[in-house]
Amino acid sequence: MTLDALLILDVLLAALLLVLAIAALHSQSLRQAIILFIVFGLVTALVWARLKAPDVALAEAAIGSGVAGALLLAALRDRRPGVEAGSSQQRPAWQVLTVTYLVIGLTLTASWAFLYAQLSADAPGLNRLVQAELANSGVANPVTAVLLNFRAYDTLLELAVLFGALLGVLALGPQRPAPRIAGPVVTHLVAWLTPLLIVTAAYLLWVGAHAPGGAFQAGALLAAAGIIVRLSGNPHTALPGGIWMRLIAVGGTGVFLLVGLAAMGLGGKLLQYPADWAGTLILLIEVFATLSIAASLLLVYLGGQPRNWAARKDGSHV
Amino acid sequence: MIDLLSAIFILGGLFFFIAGTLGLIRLPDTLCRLHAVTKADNLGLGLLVLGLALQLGDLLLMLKVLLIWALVLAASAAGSQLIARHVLDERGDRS
Amino acid sequence: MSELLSIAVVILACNLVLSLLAMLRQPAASDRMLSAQLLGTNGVGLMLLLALSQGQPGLIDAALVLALLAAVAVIAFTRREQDPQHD
Amino acid sequence: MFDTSILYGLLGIVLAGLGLHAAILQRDVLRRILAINILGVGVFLVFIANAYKGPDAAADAVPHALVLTGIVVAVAATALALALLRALNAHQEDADRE
Repeated sequence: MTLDALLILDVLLAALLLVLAIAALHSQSLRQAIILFIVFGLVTALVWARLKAPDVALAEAAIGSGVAGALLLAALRDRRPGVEAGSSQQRPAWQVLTVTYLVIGLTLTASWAFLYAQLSADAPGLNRLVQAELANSGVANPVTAVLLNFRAYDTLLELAVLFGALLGVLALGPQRPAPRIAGPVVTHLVAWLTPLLIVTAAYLLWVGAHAPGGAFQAGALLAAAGIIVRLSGNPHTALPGGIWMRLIAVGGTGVFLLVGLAAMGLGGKLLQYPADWAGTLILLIEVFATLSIAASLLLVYLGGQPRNWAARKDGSHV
Repeated sequence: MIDLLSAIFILGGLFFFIAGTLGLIRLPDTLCRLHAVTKADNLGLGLLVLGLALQLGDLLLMLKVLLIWALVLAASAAGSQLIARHVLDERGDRS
Repeated sequence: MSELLSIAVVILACNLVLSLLAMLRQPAASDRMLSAQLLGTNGVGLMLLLALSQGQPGLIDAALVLALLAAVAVIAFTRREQDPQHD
Repeated sequence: MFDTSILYGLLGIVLAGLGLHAAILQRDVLRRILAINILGVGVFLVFIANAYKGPDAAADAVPHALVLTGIVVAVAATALALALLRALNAHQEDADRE
Protein backbone atom coordinates (compact mmCIF):
# COMPACT_ATOMS: atom_id res chain seq x y z
CA MET A 1 0.00 0.00 0.00
CA THR A 2 1.23 3.48 -0.72
CA LEU A 3 2.23 5.64 2.21
CA ASP A 4 -0.28 8.40 1.51
CA ALA A 5 -3.13 5.92 1.50
CA LEU A 6 -1.87 4.45 4.78
CA LEU A 7 -1.71 7.88 6.36
CA ILE A 8 -5.28 8.74 5.31
CA LEU A 9 -6.45 5.35 6.60
CA ASP A 10 -4.72 5.96 9.92
CA VAL A 11 -6.35 9.35 10.36
CA LEU A 12 -9.79 8.00 9.44
CA LEU A 13 -9.52 5.01 11.79
CA ALA A 14 -8.25 7.19 14.64
CA ALA A 15 -11.12 9.64 14.13
CA LEU A 16 -13.62 6.76 14.09
CA LEU A 17 -12.31 5.33 17.35
CA LEU A 18 -12.31 8.70 19.05
CA VAL A 19 -15.85 9.63 17.92
CA LEU A 20 -17.18 6.18 18.86
CA ALA A 21 -15.58 6.30 22.32
CA ILE A 22 -16.99 9.75 23.05
CA ALA A 23 -20.42 8.80 21.69
CA ALA A 24 -20.51 5.54 23.66
CA LEU A 25 -19.48 7.27 26.88
CA HIS A 26 -21.91 10.16 26.59
CA SER A 27 -24.89 8.64 24.77
CA GLN A 28 -28.17 9.43 26.53
CA SER A 29 -29.62 5.94 26.32
CA LEU A 30 -27.67 3.08 27.84
CA ARG A 31 -28.83 0.66 25.15
CA GLN A 32 -27.38 2.87 22.46
CA ALA A 33 -24.19 3.26 24.45
CA ILE A 34 -23.79 -0.52 24.34
CA ILE A 35 -24.54 -0.71 20.60
CA LEU A 36 -21.91 1.99 20.07
CA PHE A 37 -19.46 0.06 22.26
CA ILE A 38 -19.90 -3.05 20.10
CA VAL A 39 -19.18 -0.97 16.97
CA PHE A 40 -16.19 0.45 18.86
CA GLY A 41 -14.94 -3.14 19.25
CA LEU A 42 -15.33 -3.69 15.50
CA VAL A 43 -13.26 -0.61 14.65
CA THR A 44 -10.67 -1.63 17.26
CA ALA A 45 -10.31 -4.97 15.48
CA LEU A 46 -9.70 -3.06 12.24
CA VAL A 47 -7.02 -0.96 13.97
CA TRP A 48 -5.26 -4.11 15.19
CA ALA A 49 -5.42 -5.44 11.64
CA ARG A 50 -3.94 -2.21 10.33
CA LEU A 51 -1.11 -2.37 12.90
CA LYS A 52 -0.17 -5.89 11.76
CA ALA A 53 -1.46 -7.63 14.85
CA PRO A 54 -3.73 -10.29 13.28
CA ASP A 55 -3.80 -12.43 16.43
CA VAL A 56 -5.08 -9.50 18.46
CA ALA A 57 -7.55 -8.60 15.70
CA LEU A 58 -8.99 -12.11 15.84
CA ALA A 59 -9.27 -12.02 19.62
CA GLU A 60 -10.84 -8.57 19.58
CA ALA A 61 -13.38 -9.62 16.94
CA ALA A 62 -14.34 -12.70 18.98
CA ILE A 63 -14.00 -11.53 22.59
CA GLY A 64 -13.91 -7.74 22.58
CA SER A 65 -16.96 -7.07 20.48
CA GLY A 66 -18.68 -10.46 20.52
CA VAL A 67 -18.72 -11.97 24.00
CA ALA A 68 -18.31 -8.67 25.84
CA GLY A 69 -21.19 -7.20 23.79
CA ALA A 70 -23.45 -10.14 24.64
CA LEU A 71 -22.49 -9.81 28.32
CA LEU A 72 -23.34 -6.11 28.39
CA LEU A 73 -26.65 -6.63 26.57
CA ALA A 74 -27.58 -9.36 29.06
CA ALA A 75 -26.70 -7.02 31.93
CA LEU A 76 -28.91 -4.37 30.36
CA ARG A 77 -31.80 -6.84 30.22
CA ASP A 78 -31.80 -7.56 33.92
CA ARG A 79 -31.96 -3.94 34.99
CA ARG A 80 -35.10 -2.85 36.71
CA PRO A 81 -37.55 -1.33 34.22
CA GLY A 82 -37.99 2.39 34.65
CA VAL A 83 -34.49 2.95 35.95
CA GLU A 84 -33.06 4.46 32.81
CA ALA A 85 -30.05 6.37 33.97
CA GLY A 86 -29.06 9.11 31.59
CA SER A 87 -25.52 10.25 31.13
CA SER A 88 -25.39 12.15 34.40
CA GLN A 89 -22.09 13.06 35.91
CA GLN A 90 -20.91 13.72 39.39
CA ARG A 91 -18.87 16.77 40.21
CA PRO A 92 -16.02 15.83 42.51
CA ALA A 93 -13.63 18.38 43.91
CA TRP A 94 -11.31 19.80 41.29
CA GLN A 95 -8.26 18.78 43.31
CA VAL A 96 -9.24 15.13 43.01
CA LEU A 97 -9.73 15.53 39.28
CA THR A 98 -6.42 17.28 38.74
CA VAL A 99 -4.47 14.69 40.65
CA THR A 100 -6.18 11.81 38.84
CA TYR A 101 -5.56 13.30 35.42
CA LEU A 102 -1.94 14.05 36.23
CA VAL A 103 -1.36 10.50 37.44
CA ILE A 104 -2.96 8.79 34.46
CA GLY A 105 -1.38 11.18 31.98
CA LEU A 106 2.09 10.79 33.43
CA THR A 107 1.82 7.02 33.79
CA LEU A 108 0.66 6.49 30.24
CA THR A 109 3.09 8.94 28.69
CA ALA A 110 5.97 7.47 30.65
CA SER A 111 5.06 3.88 29.81
CA TRP A 112 4.63 4.79 26.19
CA ALA A 113 7.98 6.55 26.04
CA PHE A 114 9.58 3.58 27.78
CA LEU A 115 8.07 1.06 25.41
CA TYR A 116 8.92 3.24 22.45
CA ALA A 117 12.56 3.38 23.46
CA GLN A 118 12.60 -0.33 24.22
CA LEU A 119 10.98 -1.48 21.04
CA SER A 120 12.29 0.98 18.47
CA ALA A 121 14.37 -0.60 15.76
CA ASP A 122 17.79 0.15 17.24
CA ALA A 123 17.19 -1.27 20.70
CA PRO A 124 17.95 -4.96 21.18
CA GLY A 125 14.24 -5.71 21.22
CA LEU A 126 12.58 -8.82 22.55
CA ASN A 127 11.46 -9.61 19.05
CA ARG A 128 14.96 -10.71 18.01
CA LEU A 129 15.07 -13.07 20.96
CA VAL A 130 11.69 -14.47 19.98
CA GLN A 131 12.71 -14.95 16.36
CA ALA A 132 16.00 -16.59 17.40
CA GLU A 133 14.29 -19.09 19.71
CA LEU A 134 11.21 -19.68 17.58
CA ALA A 135 12.60 -22.88 16.06
CA ASN A 136 12.89 -24.43 19.54
CA SER A 137 9.41 -23.46 20.69
CA GLY A 138 7.45 -26.22 18.97
CA VAL A 139 5.21 -23.80 17.03
CA ALA A 140 5.78 -21.42 14.12
CA ASN A 141 3.48 -18.55 15.15
CA PRO A 142 5.58 -16.17 17.31
CA VAL A 143 2.58 -14.98 19.33
CA THR A 144 1.60 -18.54 20.25
CA ALA A 145 5.25 -19.26 21.07
CA VAL A 146 5.36 -16.31 23.47
CA LEU A 147 2.01 -17.19 25.03
CA LEU A 148 2.51 -20.90 25.56
CA ASN A 149 6.24 -21.37 25.74
CA PHE A 150 8.41 -18.31 26.42
CA ARG A 151 5.97 -16.57 28.73
CA ALA A 152 3.86 -19.55 29.74
CA TYR A 153 3.73 -18.22 33.30
CA ASP A 154 1.64 -15.27 32.14
CA THR A 155 -0.82 -17.47 30.32
CA LEU A 156 -1.12 -19.89 33.23
CA LEU A 157 -1.87 -17.01 35.57
CA GLU A 158 -4.29 -15.54 33.04
CA LEU A 159 -6.26 -18.79 33.02
CA ALA A 160 -6.16 -18.66 36.81
CA VAL A 161 -7.57 -15.11 36.72
CA LEU A 162 -10.39 -16.26 34.45
CA PHE A 163 -11.05 -19.13 36.83
CA GLY A 164 -11.05 -16.74 39.78
CA ALA A 165 -13.60 -14.50 38.05
CA LEU A 166 -15.72 -17.58 37.38
CA LEU A 167 -15.61 -18.56 41.07
CA GLY A 168 -16.64 -15.02 41.96
CA VAL A 169 -19.62 -15.11 39.62
CA LEU A 170 -20.71 -18.57 40.78
CA ALA A 171 -20.54 -17.47 44.41
CA LEU A 172 -23.08 -14.72 43.76
CA GLY A 173 -26.05 -17.03 43.36
CA PRO A 174 -28.20 -18.66 40.69
CA GLN A 175 -28.14 -17.89 36.98
CA ARG A 176 -30.26 -15.33 35.18
CA PRO A 177 -33.75 -16.43 34.12
CA ALA A 178 -33.67 -18.07 30.69
CA PRO A 179 -34.92 -16.09 27.70
CA ARG A 180 -38.26 -16.99 26.17
CA ILE A 181 -38.31 -19.52 23.32
CA ALA A 182 -37.38 -17.73 20.11
CA GLY A 183 -39.38 -17.50 16.90
CA PRO A 184 -38.54 -19.45 13.74
CA VAL A 185 -36.09 -16.90 12.32
CA VAL A 186 -33.78 -16.93 15.32
CA THR A 187 -34.19 -20.68 15.76
CA HIS A 188 -33.04 -21.37 12.21
CA LEU A 189 -30.23 -18.84 12.40
CA VAL A 190 -28.99 -20.50 15.60
CA ALA A 191 -29.40 -23.97 14.09
CA TRP A 192 -26.85 -23.38 11.34
CA LEU A 193 -24.70 -20.79 13.05
CA THR A 194 -23.85 -23.00 16.05
CA PRO A 195 -22.09 -25.81 14.15
CA LEU A 196 -20.28 -23.23 12.02
CA LEU A 197 -18.99 -21.50 15.16
CA ILE A 198 -17.79 -24.81 16.60
CA VAL A 199 -16.00 -25.80 13.37
CA THR A 200 -14.36 -22.37 13.10
CA ALA A 201 -13.23 -22.65 16.72
CA ALA A 202 -11.56 -26.00 16.04
CA TYR A 203 -9.95 -24.56 12.91
CA LEU A 204 -8.55 -21.54 14.78
CA LEU A 205 -7.21 -23.77 17.53
CA TRP A 206 -5.39 -25.95 15.00
CA VAL A 207 -4.12 -23.13 12.81
CA GLY A 208 -2.80 -21.24 15.85
CA ALA A 209 0.42 -23.27 15.77
CA HIS A 210 1.67 -21.60 12.60
CA ALA A 211 -0.71 -18.73 11.76
CA PRO A 212 -2.86 -16.21 13.68
CA GLY A 213 -5.27 -18.04 15.96
CA GLY A 214 -5.07 -20.06 19.14
CA ALA A 215 -6.81 -21.06 22.32
CA PHE A 216 -8.32 -17.68 23.27
CA GLN A 217 -9.92 -17.02 19.93
CA ALA A 218 -11.17 -20.59 19.70
CA GLY A 219 -12.51 -20.52 23.26
CA ALA A 220 -14.34 -17.27 22.64
CA LEU A 221 -16.01 -18.65 19.51
CA LEU A 222 -17.10 -21.79 21.37
CA ALA A 223 -18.50 -19.60 24.13
CA ALA A 224 -20.36 -17.56 21.49
CA ALA A 225 -21.90 -20.82 20.21
CA GLY A 226 -23.11 -21.56 23.74
CA ILE A 227 -24.42 -18.03 24.17
CA ILE A 228 -26.59 -18.09 21.05
CA VAL A 229 -28.02 -21.50 21.96
CA ARG A 230 -28.86 -20.01 25.34
CA LEU A 231 -30.38 -16.92 23.69
CA SER A 232 -32.57 -19.05 21.44
CA GLY A 233 -34.27 -20.30 24.60
CA ASN A 234 -34.44 -23.84 23.23
CA PRO A 235 -35.71 -26.01 26.11
CA HIS A 236 -34.07 -29.16 24.70
CA THR A 237 -30.55 -27.88 25.17
CA ALA A 238 -28.57 -27.93 28.39
CA LEU A 239 -25.03 -27.74 29.61
CA PRO A 240 -23.18 -30.87 30.67
CA GLY A 241 -24.04 -31.94 34.22
CA GLY A 242 -22.51 -30.08 37.13
CA ILE A 243 -19.44 -32.19 37.75
CA TRP A 244 -18.43 -32.33 34.06
CA MET A 245 -18.86 -28.60 33.63
CA ARG A 246 -16.73 -28.02 36.73
CA LEU A 247 -14.04 -30.35 35.43
CA ILE A 248 -13.98 -28.63 32.03
CA ALA A 249 -13.79 -25.21 33.64
CA VAL A 250 -10.87 -26.19 35.86
CA GLY A 251 -9.22 -28.28 33.12
CA GLY A 252 -7.35 -25.43 31.43
CA THR A 253 -5.47 -24.34 34.52
CA GLY A 254 -5.15 -27.91 35.78
CA VAL A 255 -3.63 -29.50 32.68
CA PHE A 256 -1.34 -26.49 32.18
CA LEU A 257 -0.06 -26.81 35.73
CA LEU A 258 0.33 -30.62 35.48
CA VAL A 259 2.36 -30.30 32.28
CA GLY A 260 4.49 -27.63 33.91
CA LEU A 261 5.11 -29.80 36.96
CA ALA A 262 5.86 -32.83 34.78
CA ALA A 263 8.48 -30.78 32.96
CA MET A 264 9.95 -30.02 36.36
CA GLY A 265 9.95 -33.71 37.24
CA LEU A 266 11.87 -34.48 34.05
CA GLY A 267 14.70 -32.27 35.21
CA GLY A 268 13.74 -28.89 33.74
CA LYS A 269 12.27 -25.85 35.42
CA LEU A 270 8.55 -25.26 35.89
CA LEU A 271 6.93 -25.02 32.42
CA GLN A 272 10.22 -25.68 30.63
CA TYR A 273 9.09 -28.29 28.14
CA PRO A 274 11.51 -30.77 26.54
CA ALA A 275 12.19 -29.33 23.07
CA ASP A 276 11.12 -32.45 21.16
CA TRP A 277 7.77 -32.58 22.88
CA ALA A 278 7.02 -28.88 22.93
CA GLY A 279 4.67 -28.86 19.93
CA THR A 280 2.56 -31.75 21.23
CA LEU A 281 2.45 -30.41 24.77
CA ILE A 282 1.43 -26.96 23.57
CA LEU A 283 -1.41 -28.47 21.54
CA LEU A 284 -2.52 -30.52 24.56
CA ILE A 285 -2.53 -27.45 26.79
CA GLU A 286 -4.33 -25.40 24.16
CA VAL A 287 -7.11 -27.96 23.68
CA PHE A 288 -7.89 -27.96 27.39
CA ALA A 289 -7.44 -24.20 27.62
CA THR A 290 -9.94 -23.72 24.77
CA LEU A 291 -12.58 -25.87 26.45
CA SER A 292 -11.92 -24.23 29.79
CA ILE A 293 -12.12 -20.69 28.41
CA ALA A 294 -15.34 -21.54 26.58
CA ALA A 295 -16.90 -23.10 29.68
CA SER A 296 -15.84 -20.20 31.91
CA LEU A 297 -17.07 -17.50 29.54
CA LEU A 298 -20.38 -19.31 29.09
CA LEU A 299 -20.86 -19.76 32.84
CA VAL A 300 -20.09 -16.12 33.57
CA TYR A 301 -22.52 -15.22 30.78
CA LEU A 302 -25.23 -17.19 32.58
CA GLY A 303 -24.46 -14.93 35.54
CA GLY A 304 -24.42 -17.55 38.27
CA GLN A 305 -24.85 -21.24 38.99
CA PRO A 306 -26.78 -23.12 36.30
CA ARG A 307 -30.09 -24.47 37.44
CA ASN A 308 -29.15 -28.14 37.10
CA TRP A 309 -26.36 -27.66 39.65
CA ALA A 310 -28.86 -26.90 42.36
CA ALA A 311 -31.06 -29.93 41.64
CA ARG A 312 -28.54 -32.16 43.28
CA LYS A 313 -30.35 -33.32 46.36
CA ASP A 314 -32.57 -35.86 44.64
CA GLY A 315 -29.47 -37.21 42.91
CA SER A 316 -31.29 -37.30 39.61
CA HIS A 317 -29.00 -35.39 37.29
CA VAL A 318 -25.65 -34.28 38.50
CA MET B 1 -7.26 -9.76 -17.88
CA ILE B 2 -7.95 -11.14 -14.42
CA ASP B 3 -6.69 -7.89 -12.92
CA LEU B 4 -9.10 -5.89 -15.07
CA LEU B 5 -12.01 -8.13 -14.13
CA SER B 6 -11.22 -7.94 -10.44
CA ALA B 7 -10.77 -4.16 -10.65
CA ILE B 8 -14.24 -3.86 -12.18
CA PHE B 9 -15.72 -6.05 -9.44
CA ILE B 10 -13.97 -4.12 -6.65
CA LEU B 11 -15.00 -0.72 -8.01
CA GLY B 12 -18.56 -1.99 -8.47
CA GLY B 13 -18.55 -3.20 -4.88
CA LEU B 14 -17.37 0.18 -3.62
CA PHE B 15 -20.12 1.88 -5.63
CA PHE B 16 -22.80 -0.19 -3.91
CA PHE B 17 -21.27 0.36 -0.48
CA ILE B 18 -21.43 4.12 -1.02
CA ALA B 19 -24.96 3.83 -2.41
CA GLY B 20 -25.98 2.00 0.76
CA THR B 21 -24.56 4.70 2.98
CA LEU B 22 -26.24 7.43 0.94
CA GLY B 23 -29.47 5.49 1.35
CA LEU B 24 -28.95 5.45 5.10
CA ILE B 25 -28.49 9.21 5.09
CA ARG B 26 -31.15 10.25 2.58
CA LEU B 27 -34.13 7.92 2.89
CA PRO B 28 -36.97 9.16 5.10
CA ASP B 29 -38.18 6.10 7.00
CA THR B 30 -36.64 3.15 8.86
CA LEU B 31 -38.29 0.50 6.69
CA CYS B 32 -37.21 2.28 3.49
CA ARG B 33 -33.69 2.45 4.80
CA LEU B 34 -33.78 -1.20 5.76
CA HIS B 35 -34.99 -2.11 2.30
CA ALA B 36 -32.29 -0.14 0.50
CA VAL B 37 -29.35 -0.50 2.82
CA THR B 38 -29.26 -4.26 3.29
CA LYS B 39 -29.59 -4.96 -0.43
CA ALA B 40 -27.01 -2.44 -1.54
CA ASP B 41 -24.55 -3.49 1.14
CA ASN B 42 -24.71 -7.20 0.51
CA LEU B 43 -24.35 -6.67 -3.22
CA GLY B 44 -21.40 -4.39 -2.51
CA LEU B 45 -19.70 -6.96 -0.29
CA GLY B 46 -20.45 -9.69 -2.84
CA LEU B 47 -18.79 -7.82 -5.70
CA LEU B 48 -15.86 -6.88 -3.48
CA VAL B 49 -15.43 -10.51 -2.42
CA LEU B 50 -15.52 -11.69 -6.05
CA GLY B 51 -12.92 -9.12 -7.04
CA LEU B 52 -10.65 -10.06 -4.15
CA ALA B 53 -11.15 -13.82 -4.67
CA LEU B 54 -9.78 -13.49 -8.20
CA GLN B 55 -6.60 -12.04 -6.71
CA LEU B 56 -6.05 -14.79 -4.15
CA GLY B 57 -4.96 -17.56 -6.49
CA ASP B 58 -5.66 -20.28 -3.94
CA LEU B 59 -8.81 -22.34 -4.14
CA LEU B 60 -9.21 -22.87 -0.38
CA LEU B 61 -8.77 -19.17 0.38
CA MET B 62 -11.29 -18.34 -2.37
CA LEU B 63 -13.82 -20.71 -0.83
CA LYS B 64 -13.22 -19.19 2.59
CA VAL B 65 -13.83 -15.69 1.27
CA LEU B 66 -17.02 -16.80 -0.47
CA LEU B 67 -18.13 -18.47 2.77
CA ILE B 68 -17.70 -15.11 4.51
CA TRP B 69 -20.03 -13.51 1.98
CA ALA B 70 -22.60 -16.27 2.38
CA LEU B 71 -22.46 -15.82 6.14
CA VAL B 72 -22.98 -12.08 5.94
CA LEU B 73 -25.87 -12.61 3.50
CA ALA B 74 -27.67 -15.05 5.77
CA ALA B 75 -27.01 -13.04 8.90
CA SER B 76 -28.22 -9.81 7.38
CA ALA B 77 -31.32 -11.49 5.91
CA ALA B 78 -32.26 -12.75 9.37
CA GLY B 79 -31.15 -9.50 10.97
CA SER B 80 -33.24 -7.25 8.75
CA GLN B 81 -36.27 -9.44 9.34
CA LEU B 82 -35.78 -9.11 13.09
CA ILE B 83 -35.21 -5.36 12.88
CA ALA B 84 -38.30 -4.93 10.67
CA ARG B 85 -40.42 -6.81 13.18
CA HIS B 86 -39.00 -4.64 15.92
CA VAL B 87 -40.03 -1.51 13.99
CA LEU B 88 -43.54 -2.86 13.40
CA ASP B 89 -43.88 -3.76 17.09
CA GLU B 90 -42.93 -0.23 18.06
CA ARG B 91 -45.49 1.23 15.66
CA GLY B 92 -48.17 -1.14 16.89
CA ASP B 93 -47.58 0.06 20.43
CA ARG B 94 -47.97 3.67 19.48
CA SER B 95 -51.13 3.51 17.35
CA MET C 1 -3.40 -3.66 -8.48
CA SER C 2 -1.91 -2.48 -5.18
CA GLU C 3 -2.78 1.11 -6.13
CA LEU C 4 -6.39 0.10 -6.62
CA LEU C 5 -6.43 -1.75 -3.31
CA SER C 6 -5.05 1.30 -1.49
CA ILE C 7 -7.71 3.51 -3.02
CA ALA C 8 -10.38 0.96 -2.19
CA VAL C 9 -9.22 0.83 1.45
CA VAL C 10 -9.40 4.61 1.75
CA ILE C 11 -12.83 4.80 0.10
CA LEU C 12 -14.24 2.08 2.33
CA ALA C 13 -12.81 3.77 5.44
CA CYS C 14 -14.46 7.05 4.36
CA ASN C 15 -17.70 5.13 3.90
CA LEU C 16 -17.31 3.77 7.44
CA VAL C 17 -16.98 7.32 8.80
CA LEU C 18 -20.04 8.47 6.83
CA SER C 19 -22.13 5.54 8.10
CA LEU C 20 -21.08 6.33 11.64
CA LEU C 21 -22.13 9.96 11.26
CA ALA C 22 -25.46 8.82 9.79
CA MET C 23 -25.85 6.45 12.74
CA LEU C 24 -25.21 9.17 15.30
CA ARG C 25 -27.84 11.40 13.67
CA GLN C 26 -30.61 8.84 14.13
CA PRO C 27 -32.04 8.51 17.60
CA ALA C 28 -34.26 5.41 17.25
CA ALA C 29 -32.91 2.07 18.50
CA SER C 30 -33.93 0.12 15.39
CA ASP C 31 -32.13 2.62 13.16
CA ARG C 32 -29.04 2.22 15.25
CA MET C 33 -29.19 -1.56 14.90
CA LEU C 34 -29.57 -1.18 11.16
CA SER C 35 -26.58 1.15 11.03
CA ALA C 36 -24.58 -1.23 13.20
CA GLN C 37 -25.35 -3.99 10.71
CA LEU C 38 -24.18 -1.75 7.86
CA LEU C 39 -21.01 -0.90 9.76
CA GLY C 40 -20.43 -4.62 10.35
CA THR C 41 -20.67 -5.45 6.64
CA ASN C 42 -18.39 -2.51 5.91
CA GLY C 43 -15.93 -3.71 8.52
CA VAL C 44 -15.82 -7.22 7.01
CA GLY C 45 -15.10 -5.68 3.59
CA LEU C 46 -12.36 -3.46 5.00
CA MET C 47 -10.79 -6.37 6.85
CA LEU C 48 -10.66 -8.41 3.63
CA LEU C 49 -9.14 -5.48 1.74
CA LEU C 50 -6.50 -5.06 4.46
CA ALA C 51 -5.72 -8.79 4.27
CA LEU C 52 -4.84 -8.41 0.60
CA SER C 53 -3.24 -5.00 0.60
CA GLN C 54 -0.98 -5.80 3.57
CA GLY C 55 -0.36 -9.36 2.43
CA GLN C 56 -1.61 -10.92 5.68
CA PRO C 57 -3.81 -13.93 4.88
CA GLY C 58 -4.47 -14.34 8.62
CA LEU C 59 -6.77 -11.35 8.42
CA ILE C 60 -9.15 -13.37 6.23
CA ASP C 61 -9.80 -15.49 9.31
CA ALA C 62 -10.41 -12.29 11.26
CA ALA C 63 -12.99 -11.27 8.65
CA LEU C 64 -14.61 -14.70 8.99
CA VAL C 65 -14.81 -14.27 12.77
CA LEU C 66 -16.24 -10.77 12.34
CA ALA C 67 -18.92 -12.13 10.00
CA LEU C 68 -19.81 -14.92 12.45
CA LEU C 69 -19.91 -12.59 15.42
CA ALA C 70 -22.03 -10.08 13.47
CA ALA C 71 -24.67 -12.79 13.28
CA VAL C 72 -24.27 -13.48 17.01
CA ALA C 73 -24.64 -9.76 17.72
CA VAL C 74 -27.85 -9.60 15.67
CA ILE C 75 -29.34 -12.35 17.85
CA ALA C 76 -28.12 -10.69 21.04
CA PHE C 77 -29.56 -7.30 19.97
CA THR C 78 -33.00 -8.54 19.13
CA ARG C 79 -33.45 -11.16 21.84
CA ARG C 80 -33.05 -8.43 24.42
CA GLU C 81 -36.40 -6.97 23.44
CA GLN C 82 -38.46 -9.80 24.90
CA ASP C 83 -39.31 -10.10 28.56
CA PRO C 84 -37.42 -12.76 30.39
CA GLN C 85 -39.54 -15.71 31.34
CA HIS C 86 -39.46 -16.35 35.04
CA ASP C 87 -38.82 -19.93 35.81
CA MET D 1 6.74 3.61 10.70
CA PHE D 2 7.34 6.15 13.45
CA ASP D 3 4.50 8.52 12.55
CA THR D 4 2.03 5.68 12.76
CA SER D 5 3.29 4.56 16.16
CA ILE D 6 3.06 8.11 17.47
CA LEU D 7 -0.43 8.70 16.08
CA TYR D 8 -1.90 5.51 17.55
CA GLY D 9 0.06 5.84 20.78
CA LEU D 10 -1.36 9.30 21.35
CA LEU D 11 -4.83 8.03 20.45
CA GLY D 12 -4.40 5.30 23.05
CA ILE D 13 -3.46 7.85 25.71
CA VAL D 14 -6.46 10.02 24.81
CA LEU D 15 -8.84 7.02 24.92
CA ALA D 16 -7.46 5.94 28.30
CA GLY D 17 -7.96 9.49 29.58
CA LEU D 18 -11.54 9.62 28.28
CA GLY D 19 -12.28 6.23 29.82
CA LEU D 20 -10.87 7.23 33.19
CA HIS D 21 -12.75 10.52 33.09
CA ALA D 22 -16.06 8.76 32.55
CA ALA D 23 -15.24 5.98 35.02
CA ILE D 24 -14.78 8.57 37.76
CA LEU D 25 -17.56 10.97 36.84
CA GLN D 26 -20.46 8.81 35.62
CA ARG D 27 -23.13 7.93 38.19
CA ASP D 28 -24.44 4.76 36.59
CA VAL D 29 -22.42 1.62 37.39
CA LEU D 30 -22.96 -0.05 34.01
CA ARG D 31 -21.64 3.08 32.31
CA ARG D 32 -18.62 2.98 34.54
CA ILE D 33 -17.91 -0.62 33.51
CA LEU D 34 -18.18 0.47 29.88
CA ALA D 35 -15.77 3.33 30.57
CA ILE D 36 -13.21 1.02 32.17
CA ASN D 37 -13.35 -1.19 29.08
CA ILE D 38 -12.60 1.82 26.88
CA LEU D 39 -9.72 2.73 29.21
CA GLY D 40 -8.39 -0.80 28.68
CA VAL D 41 -8.55 -0.49 24.90
CA GLY D 42 -6.56 2.74 25.20
CA VAL D 43 -3.81 0.96 27.12
CA PHE D 44 -3.77 -1.92 24.61
CA LEU D 45 -3.44 0.63 21.81
CA VAL D 46 -0.30 2.07 23.40
CA PHE D 47 1.25 -1.40 23.41
CA ILE D 48 0.27 -2.37 19.87
CA ALA D 49 1.30 1.02 18.48
CA ASN D 50 4.77 0.44 19.86
CA ALA D 51 4.96 -3.07 18.48
CA TYR D 52 4.36 -1.74 14.95
CA LYS D 53 7.57 -1.55 12.94
CA GLY D 54 6.46 -0.12 9.61
CA PRO D 55 4.54 -1.46 6.63
CA ASP D 56 7.27 -3.83 5.46
CA ALA D 57 8.61 -5.31 8.70
CA ALA D 58 6.96 -7.87 10.95
CA ALA D 59 5.60 -6.40 14.18
CA ASP D 60 6.97 -7.32 17.60
CA ALA D 61 5.21 -10.42 18.92
CA VAL D 62 5.74 -9.89 22.65
CA PRO D 63 3.36 -6.92 23.11
CA HIS D 64 0.81 -8.76 20.96
CA ALA D 65 0.90 -11.69 23.38
CA LEU D 66 0.61 -9.32 26.35
CA VAL D 67 -2.45 -7.63 24.84
CA LEU D 68 -4.07 -10.99 24.05
CA THR D 69 -3.70 -11.91 27.72
CA GLY D 70 -5.03 -8.48 28.63
CA ILE D 71 -8.16 -8.86 26.49
CA VAL D 72 -9.12 -12.12 28.22
CA VAL D 73 -8.46 -10.67 31.67
CA ALA D 74 -10.50 -7.59 30.77
CA VAL D 75 -13.51 -9.64 29.73
CA ALA D 76 -13.21 -11.78 32.89
CA ALA D 77 -13.14 -8.66 35.05
CA THR D 78 -16.08 -7.18 33.14
CA ALA D 79 -18.10 -10.35 33.68
CA LEU D 80 -17.37 -10.35 37.41
CA ALA D 81 -18.26 -6.65 37.66
CA LEU D 82 -21.55 -7.23 35.86
CA ALA D 83 -22.41 -10.16 38.16
CA LEU D 84 -21.65 -7.96 41.19
CA LEU D 85 -23.86 -5.26 39.69
CA ARG D 86 -26.70 -7.75 39.30
CA ALA D 87 -26.34 -8.83 42.92
CA LEU D 88 -26.31 -5.17 43.96
CA ASN D 89 -29.50 -4.47 42.01
CA ALA D 90 -31.26 -7.48 43.54
CA HIS D 91 -30.19 -6.31 46.98
CA GLN D 92 -31.55 -2.82 46.39
CA GLU D 93 -34.82 -4.26 45.11
CA ASP D 94 -35.19 -6.22 48.33
CA ALA D 95 -34.38 -3.13 50.36
CA ASP D 96 -37.00 -1.11 48.45
CA ARG D 97 -39.66 -3.70 49.10
CA GLU D 98 -39.25 -3.51 52.88
